[in-house]
Amino acid sequence: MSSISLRTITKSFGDAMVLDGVDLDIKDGKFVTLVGPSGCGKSTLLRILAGLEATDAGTVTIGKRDVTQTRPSLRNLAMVFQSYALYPHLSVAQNMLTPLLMRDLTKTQRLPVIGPLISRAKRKALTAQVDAVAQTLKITELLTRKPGQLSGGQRQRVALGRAMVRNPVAFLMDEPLSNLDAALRVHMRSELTELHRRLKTTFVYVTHDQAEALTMSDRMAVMMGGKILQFGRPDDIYRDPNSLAVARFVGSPAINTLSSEIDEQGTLTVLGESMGRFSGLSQQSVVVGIRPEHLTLSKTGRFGGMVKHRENLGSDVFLHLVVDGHADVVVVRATPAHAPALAAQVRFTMSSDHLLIFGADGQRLRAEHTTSKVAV
Amino acid sequence: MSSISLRTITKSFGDAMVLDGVDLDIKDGKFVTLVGPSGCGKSTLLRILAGLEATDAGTVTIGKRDVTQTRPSLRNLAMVFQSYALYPHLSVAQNMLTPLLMRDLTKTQRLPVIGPLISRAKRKALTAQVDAVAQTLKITELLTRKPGQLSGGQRQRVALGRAMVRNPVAFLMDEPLSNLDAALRVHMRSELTELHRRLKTTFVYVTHDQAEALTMSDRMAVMMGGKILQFGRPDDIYRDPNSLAVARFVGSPAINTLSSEIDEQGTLTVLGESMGRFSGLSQQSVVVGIRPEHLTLSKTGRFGGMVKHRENLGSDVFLHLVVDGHADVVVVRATPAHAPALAAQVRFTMSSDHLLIFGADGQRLRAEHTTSKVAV
Amino acid sequence: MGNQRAYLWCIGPALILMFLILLLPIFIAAGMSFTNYSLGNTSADFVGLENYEQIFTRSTYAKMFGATFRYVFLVVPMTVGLGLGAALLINSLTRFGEVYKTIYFLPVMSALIAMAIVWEFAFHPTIGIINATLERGCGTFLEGWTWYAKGCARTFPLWLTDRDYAIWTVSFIGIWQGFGFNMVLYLAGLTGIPRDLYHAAEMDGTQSAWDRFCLVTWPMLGPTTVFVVTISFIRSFQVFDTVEAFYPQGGGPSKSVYVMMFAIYEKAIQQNLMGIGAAITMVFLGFVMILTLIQRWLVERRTHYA
Amino acid sequence: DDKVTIEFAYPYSHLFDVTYENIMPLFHEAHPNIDVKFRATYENYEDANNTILREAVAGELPDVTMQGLNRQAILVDKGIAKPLESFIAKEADFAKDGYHQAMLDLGTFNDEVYGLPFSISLPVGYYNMEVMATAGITDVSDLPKTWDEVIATCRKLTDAGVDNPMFWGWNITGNWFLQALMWSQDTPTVIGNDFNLDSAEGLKSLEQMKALFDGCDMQNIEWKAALSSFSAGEIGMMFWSTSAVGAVERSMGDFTLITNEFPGMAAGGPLGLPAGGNAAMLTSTSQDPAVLDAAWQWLKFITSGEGAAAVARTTGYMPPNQAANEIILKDFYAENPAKATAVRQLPLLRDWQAYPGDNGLAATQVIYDGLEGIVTGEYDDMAELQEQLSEEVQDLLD
Amino acid sequence: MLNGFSTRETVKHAVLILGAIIVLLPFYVMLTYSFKSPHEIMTNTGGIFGAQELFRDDYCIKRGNPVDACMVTPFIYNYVTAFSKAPLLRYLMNGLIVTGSIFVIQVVVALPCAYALAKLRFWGREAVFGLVLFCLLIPVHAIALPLYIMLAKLGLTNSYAALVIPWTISVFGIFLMRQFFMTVPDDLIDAARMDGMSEYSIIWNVMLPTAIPALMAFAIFSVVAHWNDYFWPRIVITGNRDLFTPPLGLREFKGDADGDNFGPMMASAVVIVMPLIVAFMLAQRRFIEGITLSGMK
Ligand SMILES: Nc1ncnc2c1ncn2[C@@H]1O[C@H](COP(=O)(O)OP(=O)(O)OP(=O)(O)O)[C@@H](O)[C@H]1O
Ligand SMILES: Nc1ncnc2c1ncn2[C@@H]1O[C@H](COP(=O)(O)OP(=O)(O)OP(=O)(O)O)[C@@H](O)[C@H]1O
Ligand SMILES: O=P(O)(O)OC[C@H](O)CO
Ligand SMILES: [Mg+2]
Ligand SMILES: [Mg+2]
Repeated sequence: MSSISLRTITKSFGDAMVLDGVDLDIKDGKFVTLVGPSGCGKSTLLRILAGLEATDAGTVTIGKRDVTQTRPSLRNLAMVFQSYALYPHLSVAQNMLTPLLMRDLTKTQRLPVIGPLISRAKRKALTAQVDAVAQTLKITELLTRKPGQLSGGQRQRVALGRAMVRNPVAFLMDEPLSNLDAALRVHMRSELTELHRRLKTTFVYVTHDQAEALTMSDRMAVMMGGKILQFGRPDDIYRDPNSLAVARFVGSPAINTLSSEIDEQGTLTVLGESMGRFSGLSQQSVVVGIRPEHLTLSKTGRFGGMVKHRENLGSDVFLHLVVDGHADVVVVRATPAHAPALAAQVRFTMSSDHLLIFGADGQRLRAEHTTSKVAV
Repeated sequence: MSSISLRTITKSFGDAMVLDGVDLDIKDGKFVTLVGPSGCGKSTLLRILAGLEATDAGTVTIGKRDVTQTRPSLRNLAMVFQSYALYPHLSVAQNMLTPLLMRDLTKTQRLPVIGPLISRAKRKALTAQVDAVAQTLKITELLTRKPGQLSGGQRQRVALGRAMVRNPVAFLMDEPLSNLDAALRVHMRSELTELHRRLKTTFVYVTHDQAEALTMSDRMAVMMGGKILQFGRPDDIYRDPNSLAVARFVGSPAINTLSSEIDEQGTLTVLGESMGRFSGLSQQSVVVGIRPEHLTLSKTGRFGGMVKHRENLGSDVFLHLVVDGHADVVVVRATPAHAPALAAQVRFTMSSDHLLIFGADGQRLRAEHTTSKVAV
Repeated sequence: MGNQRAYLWCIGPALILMFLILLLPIFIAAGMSFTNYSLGNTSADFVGLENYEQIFTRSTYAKMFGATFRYVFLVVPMTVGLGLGAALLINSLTRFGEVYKTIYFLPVMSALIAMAIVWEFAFHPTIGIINATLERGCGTFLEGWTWYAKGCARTFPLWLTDRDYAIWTVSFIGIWQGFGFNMVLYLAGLTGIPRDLYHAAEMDGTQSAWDRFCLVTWPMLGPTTVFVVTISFIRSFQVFDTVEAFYPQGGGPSKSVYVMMFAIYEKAIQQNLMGIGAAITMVFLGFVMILTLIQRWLVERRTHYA
Repeated sequence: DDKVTIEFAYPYSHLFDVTYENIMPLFHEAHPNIDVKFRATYENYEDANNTILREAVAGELPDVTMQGLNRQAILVDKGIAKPLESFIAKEADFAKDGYHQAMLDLGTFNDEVYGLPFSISLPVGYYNMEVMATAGITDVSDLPKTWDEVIATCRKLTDAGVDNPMFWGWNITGNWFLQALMWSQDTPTVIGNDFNLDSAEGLKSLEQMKALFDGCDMQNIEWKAALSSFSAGEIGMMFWSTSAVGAVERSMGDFTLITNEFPGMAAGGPLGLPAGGNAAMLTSTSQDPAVLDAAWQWLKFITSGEGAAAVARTTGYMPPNQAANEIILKDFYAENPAKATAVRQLPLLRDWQAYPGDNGLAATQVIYDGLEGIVTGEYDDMAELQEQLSEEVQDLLD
Repeated sequence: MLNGFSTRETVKHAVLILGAIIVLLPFYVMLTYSFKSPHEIMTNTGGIFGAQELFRDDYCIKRGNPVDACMVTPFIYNYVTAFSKAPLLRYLMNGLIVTGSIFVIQVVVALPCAYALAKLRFWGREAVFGLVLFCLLIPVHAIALPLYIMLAKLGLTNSYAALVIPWTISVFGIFLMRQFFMTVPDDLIDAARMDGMSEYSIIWNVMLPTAIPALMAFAIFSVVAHWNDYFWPRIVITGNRDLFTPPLGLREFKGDADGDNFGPMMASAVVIVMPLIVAFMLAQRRFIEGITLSGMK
């Protein structure tokens, strides 16, 4: 009913092409995040969806309706801005009331002094709606305050409230948490997830923080250079990225990437060790990606290295190893209790199940692992 | 030689006591971080050390010299600010030159027009020093730019450069990375560690980001409410906190805390299950802390719960479990491949080796675990 | 820490000058206003409230208040309104905004005394460009307007020396001269409004420019407006140059343009009567203070956000 | 090399700039070692007077200043002007220089000479004969002799389509024209410390003015604008000081200018008229005898001989110095009939009265404002105005 | 999408152009009159630049010169007369000296004070700031009288000092700069202290360069006010032309009632008004930026 669909959206600012034929289909009720490095066009895409920016080409469809030429106020979308964009001169209640007044009152009923007089009943009904939403968001006791008197998290909730009162087709959010401090961010993360679960309205959520994207969303779109590189479930994207760029962007610390070779037989050699045969791959140079948690310290590991740097995060230690006989550095996750000291010689294994193979163009080569030679 | 020592430093702003008799000894060449929640007095302590703020009581000693009354520029400390605080109207080279000019030139030699004329040779020597530092930091090609034309990371390096040219006794840094984006922050983290390793100068580093503190420092001081709660090696503090406050502050997601009981025999009961006897503890209510990575999913675990919320970070999944028969929620770390779905019933174990027991006053109760009843 | 006494050197000179140049004169004026001091006399007599009594009873001073208030209450709303209007229009332009901005600011930059002389030419009853232009309209449909017909029949008004027109003409010049200043302040204020707020308003369903103005622009310009209004009040209370240029003697036809600054000048400088001049000064100060206090109060009360 | 510089200031640049430009070369020839530095001109006599008063306080006085005849007294009272007696005493043949007693009297206070008159004026009528012709007046003898005739002429002119038939110089310096109407009835405006407007003559003067302004539908224009309008040929009759004849002749367009006697309240013409003009006063604060002597030389030069003659040549004023009048050839007034009118009126010459005390300037202004109210139509009831003015001015004079 | 329609834009331009015509009218009058001969002015002929036909300078003839020597081109005559009749160059020079010194002293006094109020902590700071806010209420014109008497008693009237002294303190400047300095991060100042700068050199070497936009705005406020000020010079300079500022220079022409001098008078008006207009055009971008940055209350 209120699915959203963007078709070949193109947008340039001057010479710079910011969006380059973006397609995106969002099913009704989903929580979709747009992630990507700064400047990749996330905000621009969201603003095009909202109608705040005109497209150069492409169409925006909401429900069955083509809204490409419709002005923002008629699209029935609600937006939560990074800066919250609350009206500083209005109280919280008035802030939340504004979209309702704009929608439901006539021009005369909105006139400064006489307006409130001639539309008492209507306003009362609307105020009741505001109260209901305020209750949901637990900001009832803030209703008379001005935004300036609120903390970051409270403002966040008011901004949400202002969006919620309207029962919009979808919520658009542009980095709504990035102004909050770390602890509050984690807290608001779960509140938003909870809210989405309750409202079941579509959320389109822009962030450059992958933790947010990974933990909150049903679907995640990774954008880079004005294109959507991959769109899918967050864990699928983490596990099964389509390209090196996506693999590198998602995950912290970043995935280890190793230049490797595939010979005529399809045998992959990583750091001098054969990792077995892969069907369907011809002889070529490839890049192999493997995440730190998939490298395991083991006395009998096939690979050896020297600990060059240790990052102890308490729960995990990330060891930066210089691989014996190679210039490559790999990051290995270890448990603090058993983590070797700086400059220690260690050995580690690499599970070929978790190897991600990328071609020279950075595209994922999806290959069947044929020899079931398990890593030692 | 250039150890730093702070003795009973006290400072109030108006009525608010910000530092309450802080003692801190920093050995020469160490990398010390001050962590703590916002407003706990970290910056104030650093500024007192720098001489930018006067103490109400207490002494600051650098080397053997009491510098409590010495002006900042004569303490030979260098400071790197969160905002970098580069002079916006001066080029990078001039920014780095300024502290040298101030230190080495007489007043007349610093006069606008004639100054440069009468101190050519001296200035040349100082410029050479700047060039050397610029080379170390790889910013030689930026020397003629203004700070406004630099990226965040580059500014960071210039700020460091300005500090380094002076060969200070110690570097003081107040959240120098907090203005950078996530990726750059991780990168600069290792650059700073590397720099410290090379220069072997004392670093005093303020941050509220525990990842920074844990990964970079030799010693870490956890501050709260104007006091240093614990000072020690980062992994010691993570593993072995002295108080509940420290335990809670360090680690993300935060440590699970469970109200528990110790009976007359010294037996600890957590979530209704006995965790064995602890010597030296009398009957009392305690708080037990256990980190998410020390709870393990296991079909045969003694504890059961229902998955209420999942946070999938790709490398790990954090499960928020409502413990069967209790209102408590515990967070358990699981591997994504084996993580149960939302609302699933799971069982988990708790290793009593990793239990941290805190008294009602929040102080750690260091107890010997006597019955070696291993968790099932 | 640094030099603990540094602040003394920083604020010392300013404080001393503030006292000598701004505060001391107020005390002197206050004292003098109770005397009949005449410059050049060695002494003066204490006359109590006589000077003030004159100010509030003599018809001349009634005219002074009349002229001042007429001027102020015409010029302030007009300069503020036109300044805001111009700023909004210019701000909404895609091109050439700079040109208008510069043109509208020209009068602010120009010495009012010089421009007053020019206006005097422009308003000159016979050779002035204004009446000359009006005369060209004679014989056209404009004559249907009785006022115009009358002008054609004999002469168009003596804009500057006709008792019924003088204050309005001078006010017009005040508006002409002052609105560009307010425009610039408003432009500065407008650039301070976050674009996000307009987008939020759009998302909230505002469709007309008027709604946007009511919901975002006007409230956000609150602090600017308070500042602009106060500055405009003070500036128009201080009008002098035009009056002196047009009416060096007497303050306009039947004293209809006898504004307070000119009265102070006439009494104290032209006639050396410092006592009464000081008394007018005190009344003047009183007005300005009250206005500014109202402004402060408004700022404190209404615009406590951001 | 021992050049002496003296500072000097005078009013009415439009009248006197030419005069001093003519005098300067002559003076330099006679006194090559004296430099005269001109200060900015005073706008009018009020400005001249008050500027001097303020400069006295600041210790910035010029060495010689030109003051309106009616404004000398206050400078004497305040001790700002220096008596000239000692300099006069040193002059061997002062009388021969042409200063005769009647003229010296104008600058004599407390039996001492303080001011040497420089230029003397009287009110006259200026007529644009081309305009007057439209009212059927072509000959000097047909020009109006009384104010009632003026009003009648105005009617004719208006009927003939003249927009501005007449300008009457009510706004001239020092309420000079009010005093002219008072003296016309042979009544002084000030008697001792009393303002004499509350007399029958006073009321008559006001009413005469009102009748004139109404009858001629006179526009309220600034006097400078009036002068230029008259010069441009737009005004038929202008009643003003003879002083402006030079300036009007210099700038007038293509028409015939005739000046004639000031009309009277009654058929016989005025019984008296106030003397206008200004006098040179020594205000130097210098202790240096060389400076003082130089100032005296300048003062003497401009008020006698060739210096004074330049006044007559360049302005409409009469030089108050016989020697100067002799220099001007007898036929000067025959050649310049417009400048002769005032000479004919000389027998009527009376005092231009000052309002005594600190409030003199203020009193002048109050009267000015009152007269303006008649022009602008603010006051209709002259008796009421008379009472109001008398009260207010008297208040200032007490 | 939010862009206006082009007819709307046209209407806006129409309104603004109409306004511009009214605003520019006197400037037009001033410029054309400064090009025209007296006759053209009186008869309103000659178009914008005047016909530039030679005309007879009567004044020159009165001085006894032959007629051929007194034929002048209006444009040249007007401007030459402007500069010769009144020593206009001298007045412009004075204007420069006076506005320059006023601005420099204001900055020298206000900047440290603004800095202390924004960035130093000391006992009584709030009180001092309160005093500044209070003084902001006092229009200097209103206290001109006692100031004048004070200067007169000191014998300082008719001097540059009289033109400059009353304006040496600009509370507005203090306020404006303080608001701006509040936005300068404390870190920058601390960094300078760590680098070994004294408070004094922080003000001039760090704060001053960062405050350039605000300073520009202040410069325009200050220079416009004092270059154009007529009231105060009119009071304290009584007659000594050597001290006249440009606006006073115009008085010299105002004394003329005969109309011959309209041209030169307009020419001097042009000369007096021009410098600021040119200066503003050069500085205008940063000017608006400056007031934007420094915020208003
Ligand atoms: N109005 C504009 N004019 C010109 N360029 C623009 C405009 N808006 C955005 N851009 C450019 O378009 C590119 C994409 O901008 P956008 O704001 O969509 O990035 P983003 O992905 O949201 O980045 P961030 O994470 O930093 O917010 C950027 O390079 C930006 O500089
Ligand atoms: N100049 C000051 N005047 C008054 N209070 C101050 C001042 N500086 C700091 N404080 C207060 O002192 C407390 C400690 O401040 P400090 O800046 O040292 O905290 P912090 O630990 O650095 O916090 P953050 O992580 O937010 O930087 C805070 O409550 C702060 O409000
Ligand atoms: O000198 P007076 O008295 O004739 O007056 C001079 C006139 O007012 C100037 O035109
Ligand atoms: Mg963005
Ligand atoms: Mg801090």
